[in-house]
Amino acid sequence: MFADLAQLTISGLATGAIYALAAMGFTLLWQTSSTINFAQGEFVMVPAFIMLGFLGIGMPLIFAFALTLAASALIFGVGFKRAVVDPMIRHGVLPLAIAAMALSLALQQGVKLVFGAEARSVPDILPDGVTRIVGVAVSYRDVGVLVISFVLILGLQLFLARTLTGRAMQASAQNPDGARVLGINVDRMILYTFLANAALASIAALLVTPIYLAKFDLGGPLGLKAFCAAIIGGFNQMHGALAGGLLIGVIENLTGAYFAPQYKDAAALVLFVIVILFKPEGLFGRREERRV
Amino acid sequence: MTPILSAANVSKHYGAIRAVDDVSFTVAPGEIFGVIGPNGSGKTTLFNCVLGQIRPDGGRVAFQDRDITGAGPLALSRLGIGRTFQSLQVFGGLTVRDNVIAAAQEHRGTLWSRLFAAPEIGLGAKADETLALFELAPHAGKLAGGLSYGQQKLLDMAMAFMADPALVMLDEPAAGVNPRLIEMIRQLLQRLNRERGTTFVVIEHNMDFVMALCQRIMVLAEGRVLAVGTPAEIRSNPAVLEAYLGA
Amino acid sequence: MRTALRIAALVAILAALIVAPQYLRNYGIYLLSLWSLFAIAAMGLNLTLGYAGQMSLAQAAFLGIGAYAVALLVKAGVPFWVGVPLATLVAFAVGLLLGFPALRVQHHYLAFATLGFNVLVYLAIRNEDWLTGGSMGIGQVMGFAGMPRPSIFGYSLRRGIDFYYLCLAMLCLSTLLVWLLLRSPWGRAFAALRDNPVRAESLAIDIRAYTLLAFAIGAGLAGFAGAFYAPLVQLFDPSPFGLLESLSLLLMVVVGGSGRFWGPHIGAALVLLLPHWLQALLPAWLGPPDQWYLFVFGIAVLVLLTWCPGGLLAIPDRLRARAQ
Amino acid sequence: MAKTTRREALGILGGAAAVGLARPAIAQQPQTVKFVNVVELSGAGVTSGTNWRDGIELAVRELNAAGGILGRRIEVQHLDTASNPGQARALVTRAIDQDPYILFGPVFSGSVMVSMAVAQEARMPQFTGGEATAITAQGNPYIFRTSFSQVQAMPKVAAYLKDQVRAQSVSIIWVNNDFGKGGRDAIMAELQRRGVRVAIDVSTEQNQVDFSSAVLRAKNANADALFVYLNEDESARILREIRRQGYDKPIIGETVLPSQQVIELAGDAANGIRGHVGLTVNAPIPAIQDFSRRFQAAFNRISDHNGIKGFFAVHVVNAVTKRLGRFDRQAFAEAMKNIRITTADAPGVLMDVSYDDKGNLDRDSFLVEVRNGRQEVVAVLPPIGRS
Repeated sequence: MFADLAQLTISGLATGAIYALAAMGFTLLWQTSSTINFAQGEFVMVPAFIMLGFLGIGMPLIFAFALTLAASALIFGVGFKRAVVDPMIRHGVLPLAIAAMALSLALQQGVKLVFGAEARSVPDILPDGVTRIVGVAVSYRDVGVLVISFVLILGLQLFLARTLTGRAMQASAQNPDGARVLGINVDRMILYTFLANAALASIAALLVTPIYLAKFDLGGPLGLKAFCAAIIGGFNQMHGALAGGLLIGVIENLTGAYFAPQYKDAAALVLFVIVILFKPEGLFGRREERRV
Repeated sequence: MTPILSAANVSKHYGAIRAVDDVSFTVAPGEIFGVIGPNGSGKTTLFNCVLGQIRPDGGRVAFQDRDITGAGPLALSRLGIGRTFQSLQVFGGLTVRDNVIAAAQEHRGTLWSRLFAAPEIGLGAKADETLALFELAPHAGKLAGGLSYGQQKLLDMAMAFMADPALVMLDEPAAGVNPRLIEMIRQLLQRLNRERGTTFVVIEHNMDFVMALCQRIMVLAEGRVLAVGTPAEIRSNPAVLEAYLGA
Repeated sequence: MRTALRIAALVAILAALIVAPQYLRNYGIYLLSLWSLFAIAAMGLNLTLGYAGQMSLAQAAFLGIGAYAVALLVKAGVPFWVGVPLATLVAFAVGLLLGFPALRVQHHYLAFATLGFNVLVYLAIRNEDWLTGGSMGIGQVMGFAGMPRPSIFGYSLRRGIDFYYLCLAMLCLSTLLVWLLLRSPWGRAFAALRDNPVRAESLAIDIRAYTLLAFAIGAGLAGFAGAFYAPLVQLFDPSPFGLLESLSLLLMVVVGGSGRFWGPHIGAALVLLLPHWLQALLPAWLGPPDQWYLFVFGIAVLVLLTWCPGGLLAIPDRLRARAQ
Repeated sequence: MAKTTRREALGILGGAAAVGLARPAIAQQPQTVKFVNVVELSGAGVTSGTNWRDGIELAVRELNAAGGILGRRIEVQHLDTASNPGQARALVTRAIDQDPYILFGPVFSGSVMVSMAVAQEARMPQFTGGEATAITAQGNPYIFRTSFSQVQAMPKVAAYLKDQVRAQSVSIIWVNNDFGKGGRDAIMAELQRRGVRVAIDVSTEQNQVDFSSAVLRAKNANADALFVYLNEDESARILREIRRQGYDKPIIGETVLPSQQVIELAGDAANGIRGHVGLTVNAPIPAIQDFSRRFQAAFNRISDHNGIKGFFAVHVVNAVTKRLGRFDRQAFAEAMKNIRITTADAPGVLMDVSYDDKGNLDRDSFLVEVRNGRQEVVAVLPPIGRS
């Protein structure tokens, strides 16, 4: 009984860590530029295919990933900001969110057009295999995903809190006018957050696609979970996204095992609706003044 | 005569800061009552307490002897209290004429009867009359969002009068408006006060405007009532001068 | 003069819609019927989103509620023409419930809350197969002849073309009703709620009531469309009522022009009809448009929104604003 | 052929002239014959649909190279249902507007069920890849299978579980869509009939990624064997999870689980799974192995059972049309009743096959096991009619 619970919790945490990676970038974009990125799932899906492309011409995995990181920083960092967010942001939060939905449609269909609709397997950088700890089967993969995600998220937090650039980014997010007065190049700081988001999404792609498989529609469910994680955790708190992701991963698994597997997908949403209604700032979020 | 609006010992604290501290005042029917004070003196907080945007920590507010402490904006507007806002607040996507009709339509019939009512719900003539009064008639068919700042300010005010309120609370009506328009607004308000007996409570920074408009003025400083009196009395009150010059 | 021109254009389009089936085969007629119904559902969303300013990503769920409600009522022996208002009412009532979150949260939070609701409705339809037939579709509970097409005054609407005229008539009816609603004081109150809820409340406009009503009426229209969708397709499963379709309905409204009266009609045509016209008009080497249409559509919407977020119908205004 | 009504004639004229929703249908050159294939080219059914399409393509190319059917070139159009039944129904309507000789697809049973009535009304013979039992239970004389139905296949699986695996209890994990649900209902009934206890019955989602809770439940039920009935991608994922949790009881599947795509996606995790397949390129039959080589040369991948089904369907059409000596849909449908086609007659059908009067087919099938990343046939099962 305990072993089962531990098993479910560990694999739930590993799944949740992936959600958290996607959710973090989501939160970053929201904080710095009020962007609700409905295409977040596609930001994970497309790099997977870029990487497959590089692998296809015989490149080793590490190089392929490095190039993917660069490409996705260019497309989803610089390109997304300049081509979609900058022109849309003055029209308001909602039109920008809808534009992101259109982008998500275009990316999905574009990948389908080029690579076809079939799933492809992606090589795994994490070792295969299982170890037993007090009777609980723990896979190296789960541990690897958890460790990498935690390191990334904590690293990002430290970066934001401790370095000059990081603080400038935070200042730009919280009070852009004030930051400008202090001589911070706000636009550049915002660009950095877009780059960070693109990088997080690419790493998420590297971690998930061996299991999710590279497929043009993989972004939908992943993006949805990332939204839920970000909101449940608190849209304005970086560690909220982490907590939200982990919470969803675990709750889904427990629902699937002990309650009703056919409503597994609903677990996150129910939690999410409850949070939205009763604590819209999220479980770990700060209360935001409602801007009229 | 019972006052149309009375506040008794109204207080609102934010932590250690006493934004409004034990403020009492009464406004008689047909009066134009001004509230002034330096920045941070608690004018806006007091206004919001009276208008139900914020619930006061203590004290009572009454309208025509009816307790309205903490009643929401909807309830107050239904009782016949009109208001304008410090920032521009019109319905940008509706025409000017629809703006003024929207401002009064909810006082007619019930929710369901309005669904089946004629589009103008019998307010067409009144809307035209009000627009003429506020010199907005030539713009009646334009979208309100496309008007100039001054015109929107006038429209905002016109909307507050559409439902024939007994009391109108004006939040800085002269802010950001050119002198010619300020004068026009003053004359309009005095005319409405004279002809329709509308009572006004005005928060304002512009001293000349307040002195010329109001019959009685209350001065707030640091959340407390510093003085109440006619414009002449206020002008000659040393405490008021000190509060302003000292600030 | 302009009004006369508009009426003339309207009459011409309606005439074209009435004559069109004479020149179309079954699939073309089916698509036009589908367009009529999606235009109704999109009109509902336009009311909620475009006129009352309340974000909803659950419109397809209401389409589904309407479709399943009418099918189950007919199966239980209720006549179709009684089932339609009942199904509409069910969607209306559920929409009213969905309005409550909107009283607490706004904008993107509301988008997410409604999105969550859509997924829950979808899962419930799919999982409760004792009632709905689950993923095997309504045929599982009604038999695989599916939802019968209705008759009107004893005249059967079994044939595709007859049923299309019914759908078109319902579109005209809905369009007229929505037009009347928007002209009524309610329409004005919805716009006030959208433009400035704080100001609206200070003018005795009960924003709680109007928010709930905006959701409920929008949902009711989708339910009404769903009640005709059921006999149009006859057999259906939960998949047309998922998140993707809600997104598609949202894009229809936004592309046509959110808050523009004819936006939903145009948006629905762009999504449902244009790819098939393109098929006939474009050279063959471009390949079948089904394969690339959604890609091009997504890009086009993106470009349109960045350039003119008001949608297609806002372009003239925008050009005028530029010229000045 | 269907009579051309005045409206249709008008429609053709008008379509050519103006709107274009109607493309010329009857105005095809006399020396061609038209096929329309409505199938899952994206969505959950993409693997099945793509293989099915490629099987059809291969057969059509080869037949055209050899002079077509009765001297007419075959023209084939593929339409994507996106694995959405509503879309499938609409596309079948569209296909019929093109007035093809034969309709192919869909593969997903849910899509077949909602769309077959449309084809029936147009008296259009339809070759489907669907396996749901209900397809041929509607009394539709125009629908023909290309594989076993779930009620034909599941008895073989259940017998295998009972007699060869010697399982007294079985855990079932299935995907909650029309395909999974149909299979689960069929196997449950067969297991119960044979006195095999179903220890637990776990539903999973299409697109599900994390199968740890499903596998854990199955594991804890402690049954003698596990029966897995999911689509390709999910099968691959669950196999990895099963290995991860160190499950050591036999894992049995039907058709999909031991299929080529799953083996490719799951890698080592697929080793050791066993199952029943109606068709496989690894069958010890020279014609099938030869087909497999040609398929791989043409499409650069190994065909799964659906590739064979598509190829087979075209060749059945060819064989029956040749026997009739003319293109006549009504006669075709009638000729299909209780027909027997042998490879001696028509090598393209790959294996001897017989149809009953409802559109069900019968032929040999195979028990397979995955060893070292390859599917190997361990036994050939005779047709049900002779078993």
